[in-house]
Amino acid sequence: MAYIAKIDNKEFKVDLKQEGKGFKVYLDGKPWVVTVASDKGSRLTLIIDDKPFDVILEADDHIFVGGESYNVEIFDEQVGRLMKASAGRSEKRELAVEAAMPGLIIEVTVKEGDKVTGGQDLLIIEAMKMQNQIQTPRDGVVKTIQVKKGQTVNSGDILIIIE
Amino acid sequence: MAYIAKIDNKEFKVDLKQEGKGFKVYLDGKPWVVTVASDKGSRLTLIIDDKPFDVILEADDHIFVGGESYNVEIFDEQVGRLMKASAGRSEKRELAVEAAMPGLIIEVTVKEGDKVTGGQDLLIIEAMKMQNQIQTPRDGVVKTIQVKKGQTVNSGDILIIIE
Amino acid sequence: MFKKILVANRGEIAVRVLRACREMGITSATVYSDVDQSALHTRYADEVYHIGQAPATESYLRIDKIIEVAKRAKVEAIHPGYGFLAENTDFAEACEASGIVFIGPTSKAISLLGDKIISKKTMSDVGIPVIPGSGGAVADESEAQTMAKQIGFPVLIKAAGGGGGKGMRVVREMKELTSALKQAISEAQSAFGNPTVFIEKFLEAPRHIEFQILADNHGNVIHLFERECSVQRRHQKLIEESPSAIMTPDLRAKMGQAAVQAVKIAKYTNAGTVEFMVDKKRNFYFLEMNTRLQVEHPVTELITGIDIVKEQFKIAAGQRLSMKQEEIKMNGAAIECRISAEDPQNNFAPSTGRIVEIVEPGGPGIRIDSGVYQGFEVPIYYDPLIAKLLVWASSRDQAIKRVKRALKEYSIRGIKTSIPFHILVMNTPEFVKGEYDTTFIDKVLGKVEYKKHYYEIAAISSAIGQILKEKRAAVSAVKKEPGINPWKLSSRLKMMRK
Amino acid sequence: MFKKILVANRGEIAVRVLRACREMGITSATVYSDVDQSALHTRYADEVYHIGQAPATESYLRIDKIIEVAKRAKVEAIHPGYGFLAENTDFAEACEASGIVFIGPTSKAISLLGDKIISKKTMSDVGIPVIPGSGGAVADESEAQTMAKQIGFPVLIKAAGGGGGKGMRVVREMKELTSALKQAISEAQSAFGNPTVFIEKFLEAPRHIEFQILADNHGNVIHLFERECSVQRRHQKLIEESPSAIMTPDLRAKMGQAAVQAVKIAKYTNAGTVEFMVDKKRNFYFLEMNTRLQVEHPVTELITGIDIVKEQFKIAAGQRLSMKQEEIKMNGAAIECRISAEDPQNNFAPSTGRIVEIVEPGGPGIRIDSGVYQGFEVPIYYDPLIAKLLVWASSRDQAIKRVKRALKEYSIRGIKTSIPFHILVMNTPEFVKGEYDTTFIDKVLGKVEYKKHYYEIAAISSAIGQILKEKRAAVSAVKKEPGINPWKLSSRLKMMRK
Repeated sequence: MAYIAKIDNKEFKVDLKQEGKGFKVYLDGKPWVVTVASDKGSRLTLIIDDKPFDVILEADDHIFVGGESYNVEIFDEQVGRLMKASAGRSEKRELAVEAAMPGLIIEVTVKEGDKVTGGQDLLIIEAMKMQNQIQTPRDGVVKTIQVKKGQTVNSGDILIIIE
Repeated sequence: MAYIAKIDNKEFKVDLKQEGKGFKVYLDGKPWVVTVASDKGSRLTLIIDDKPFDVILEADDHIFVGGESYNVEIFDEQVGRLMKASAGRSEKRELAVEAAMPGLIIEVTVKEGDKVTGGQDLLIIEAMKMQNQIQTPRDGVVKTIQVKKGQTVNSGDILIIIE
Repeated sequence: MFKKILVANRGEIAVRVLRACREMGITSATVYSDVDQSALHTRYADEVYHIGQAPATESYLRIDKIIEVAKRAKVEAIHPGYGFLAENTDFAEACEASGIVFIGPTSKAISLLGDKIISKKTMSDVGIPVIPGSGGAVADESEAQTMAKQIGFPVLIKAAGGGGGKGMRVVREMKELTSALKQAISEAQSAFGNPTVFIEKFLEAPRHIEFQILADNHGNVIHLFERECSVQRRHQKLIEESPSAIMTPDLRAKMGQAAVQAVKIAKYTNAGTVEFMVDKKRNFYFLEMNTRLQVEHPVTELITGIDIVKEQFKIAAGQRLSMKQEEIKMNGAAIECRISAEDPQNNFAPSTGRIVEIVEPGGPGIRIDSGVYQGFEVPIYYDPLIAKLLVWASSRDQAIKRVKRALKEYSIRGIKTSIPFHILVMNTPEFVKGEYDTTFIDKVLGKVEYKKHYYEIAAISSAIGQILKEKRAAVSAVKKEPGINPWKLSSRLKMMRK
Repeated sequence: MFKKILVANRGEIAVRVLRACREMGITSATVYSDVDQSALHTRYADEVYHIGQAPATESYLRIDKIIEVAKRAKVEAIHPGYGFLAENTDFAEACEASGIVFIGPTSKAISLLGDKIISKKTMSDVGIPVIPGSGGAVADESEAQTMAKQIGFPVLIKAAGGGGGKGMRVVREMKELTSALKQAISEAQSAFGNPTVFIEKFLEAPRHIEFQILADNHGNVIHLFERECSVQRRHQKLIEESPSAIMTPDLRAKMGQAAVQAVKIAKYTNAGTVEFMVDKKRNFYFLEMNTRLQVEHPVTELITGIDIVKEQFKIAAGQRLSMKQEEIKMNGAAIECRISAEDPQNNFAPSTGRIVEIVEPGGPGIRIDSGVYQGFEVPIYYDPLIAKLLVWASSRDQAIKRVKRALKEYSIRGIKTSIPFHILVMNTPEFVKGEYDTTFIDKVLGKVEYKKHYYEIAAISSAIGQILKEKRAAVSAVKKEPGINPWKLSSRLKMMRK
């Protein structure tokens, strides 16, 4: 099998051949020997060129290796098909500002229709005794504000849509 | 609801009434107040008369409280029906001697048809560098021997049937 | 000794105090809010009492409810931990009024040391060095200007009523003074309900070094050496260690003596911490006194072998200190890393949620003080500190290597934690050499990037994961396929052959 | 110092040594058998090499394969841990022949001290007290009779070639001698391939006290005080502590001196342990020397602050000991509980299988050296020791209380462990008072029952569990019921009313 693995947007060609209980892997042509020491579905222990690695495959297309988290997209090389579900979102003209943390909305410092510039404060969320200013990553106009002062939000909730 | 709980063969009558988020419990008439602090199915944290207890309900009708394991049978008091599956085995004339541990059969010291007396050695299992002699708990005749020297067994495997 | 104690706190410090109760055979009670029904401290105590809703103002800060629980549970004493009501004069007074021992200083001592202007003057009067400054509240702009000129820029405007960086402004030029003064007064008012501010000399790049002290009710005071706490972010300590890399026996003796003197002059009792600033010329200045158990107290426990919480119990029960200053020996070196539910790679944004997995380090020289467990939901309402990694080794050099080893073993999944930050610090030459001060994070770590090391391994692993997934899918497809019972198939084949 | 080391072992001791490598910046390699593909030591090392099938004779005992791996991985030294090849003269020789440093004594020293008759004679010759006995192999029955008469009953027949209770018989009367001798010789032959036995005085209820020593290659020898190891079952140690409850400074000095002398006379180098028996009159006798790192070495690390594994590395690398005898200070008290995969409530029957959950104790004074993790399948092929709980406190009394607290926090589910046994011991007055000897388990604990404490709580909990289960079943039944959409239902009702 041959895959294209996009790791944090770096592309690798990974060619795998089963060999005994393990795999012979060519990574951009460079050979590696891999033993699958333990396979518990989302948890693997791999021995790669005699070095052990604990690997956790997280549901959201992240992979956890050596205490570090990587974003992964896997493509089947022959058909060019994306094997997992995360990609395919096209760039939209609208930008949804999401809560990076759960917390309490302390203040919304813009109103609908406001023009905003990249880096400008939009609102303040309090979590764990700390107030955090949430900014817009780019210029635009505040289209809708989906939260109000005093409301509790969860991580990932859409707060404000910038057009 | 009222149940009969048999805990390691001690019988308790447990009468439960929901009260707010918790329960009022009468154990053989004695009242207790219980709050369900956490309910994760097989794992509970209960606050019983202001004292916290972590409880683990294990699949095999065991309950784990305060680091100790108890055998449990629960009956619905009104219908007298056993709620779990573990009981109901009648005393059989045949006795299956089971492996108390996984291991390797080192030697079988009886043969089929042998008369045995309670406490007599039947076979030797080795596990973790230790040899363990397995004995018959009562008198009888060796009906069948289901293992042989050199064989690996798991905990709970039937080794020998005594008649 | 007390037979029953109430621990009026949550998280790792509540568990720490509950452990001491268990080891001393003292029955323990604790309190919990709605979201802490199955928190670790609630599971750990002998008795637990619900005191209200999740926000601390409805639970852990409710003096009335806590006193009520204390009476209901018939405890003899209350340990306040740190934070919440630990330095609250009203709470200490309420305990005193109810005949319950407050495990800490008297309300009078808390009150005296809680006001920065008064405490600074008290210390200055007996010759303990303090940072040059106004010596009292600054009434107006013109007084501020006179003071600033006298002291010399840069100066620091500080709130008298509290800390944590609130009501605090650095002023480097006269023209900045007016607006800074206004901001500081307004912040002080809203944060502490007290607009009083004062002015002092701003020390450039000082080190924050504190002394742990123990004082009994019979006038005996000892110190347990220093802790260096200069790794701070927004006045929040992140890493503490003892001994300090810059300490000399001579400086230690002088600062220790000043700390003991400060405690004696304030008639302070129980455990406490005297904080100093140390400038580049090794001049030290009294900063403030923390009238409670500190987060970082285990650092001192590791190098002295003294259990500070147990000593607090003994002192509160009226016992005399069992050791003299000259009997306290410093042994090896200790470092604490605060493990918080924050994402250091995203400006320390809070990260709450369910802890999916915890793997803690083990082996020689490791101590973990944790307030959470695998499966626990870290609530949004309280401090992000979830655990402390402490390391002891025979020397500072060995301790740093051990911290690195431990951090590599430490895995918390489900939430982001400060572990990557600590790995970064332990690999930063300035920290390793001990050449750092309170500007360390801004000046040194500001430029350092979090690097990733396993791109190739991640690529290989994800491809292997993919191929194993496809294999499993293939196997289960075969299993699920109905009617392909090999026995039936072979008989069908036979029939066809006829 | 070495740049790369091979750890030729598994389980907790392999992890212990690998941790030391990491802290010293040494690249580590290890070996693994089929069933240890995802064992903790295999996951921990920098490099890992497969050496064969699960039975130790096919893997961890294969000298040829281990030497081959050492050469392939280009390591400079091998640490053997304990057990397996740690005291194997052939292995030490094979290392020496291959130019690889064996981290331990020379093969010559292992050989000398491995033979109990020769080592006893060596010690006796320089005045170290040994148990009165035959002084050499017993040739036949009549010689045995003569010896037994001379020594006086009871006597002990022991195998020269090994330990662990094999080839060992207590004889209390002359008429038992003949059959006991036969049995011992036959057992010794089958266990060690060496039928040689000797006779010595059987000490009634002795204490087992050992001294940890360190000896460099330059003739410097120090001891790190004693460990009391009298809590034994079938000659297997279960609990060790330091200091010993019966130790006096005078006795410690004498025994320590004898231990150092024993090491010097045997030209022993690296870490080792001199084992003594101590009778009721506090007479001590040299028993044997363990020519390796002991399971219980962390007890000594906790009271001295010395990292014995790191010292082993330094000694093997040719460095001189960095400390003198008079600089070694004993600080506080330490206790070790061996956590094994055995069921103490069922005659210590082995209990293997998958570890469903591990919750380890934390907080002050706790050290866990574990060789397993949550989710690991404990294999049947090796020693049942899965982890060690170690506790340090300022005194023996405090340490026992801390052990009790820690054991209550410790939870391992999926397999049975020795934790309930340790709880029992810590609550046994004889142990608490320090009045115990090697007969402790048989004589004192033989009569003690494992009690259960929570029958009522278990009854209440199971009823609550049942009612919650029924509620969940009811809820999911409602969810699953098709067609009971409330909107539809209300429109149907409306239709019926018409």
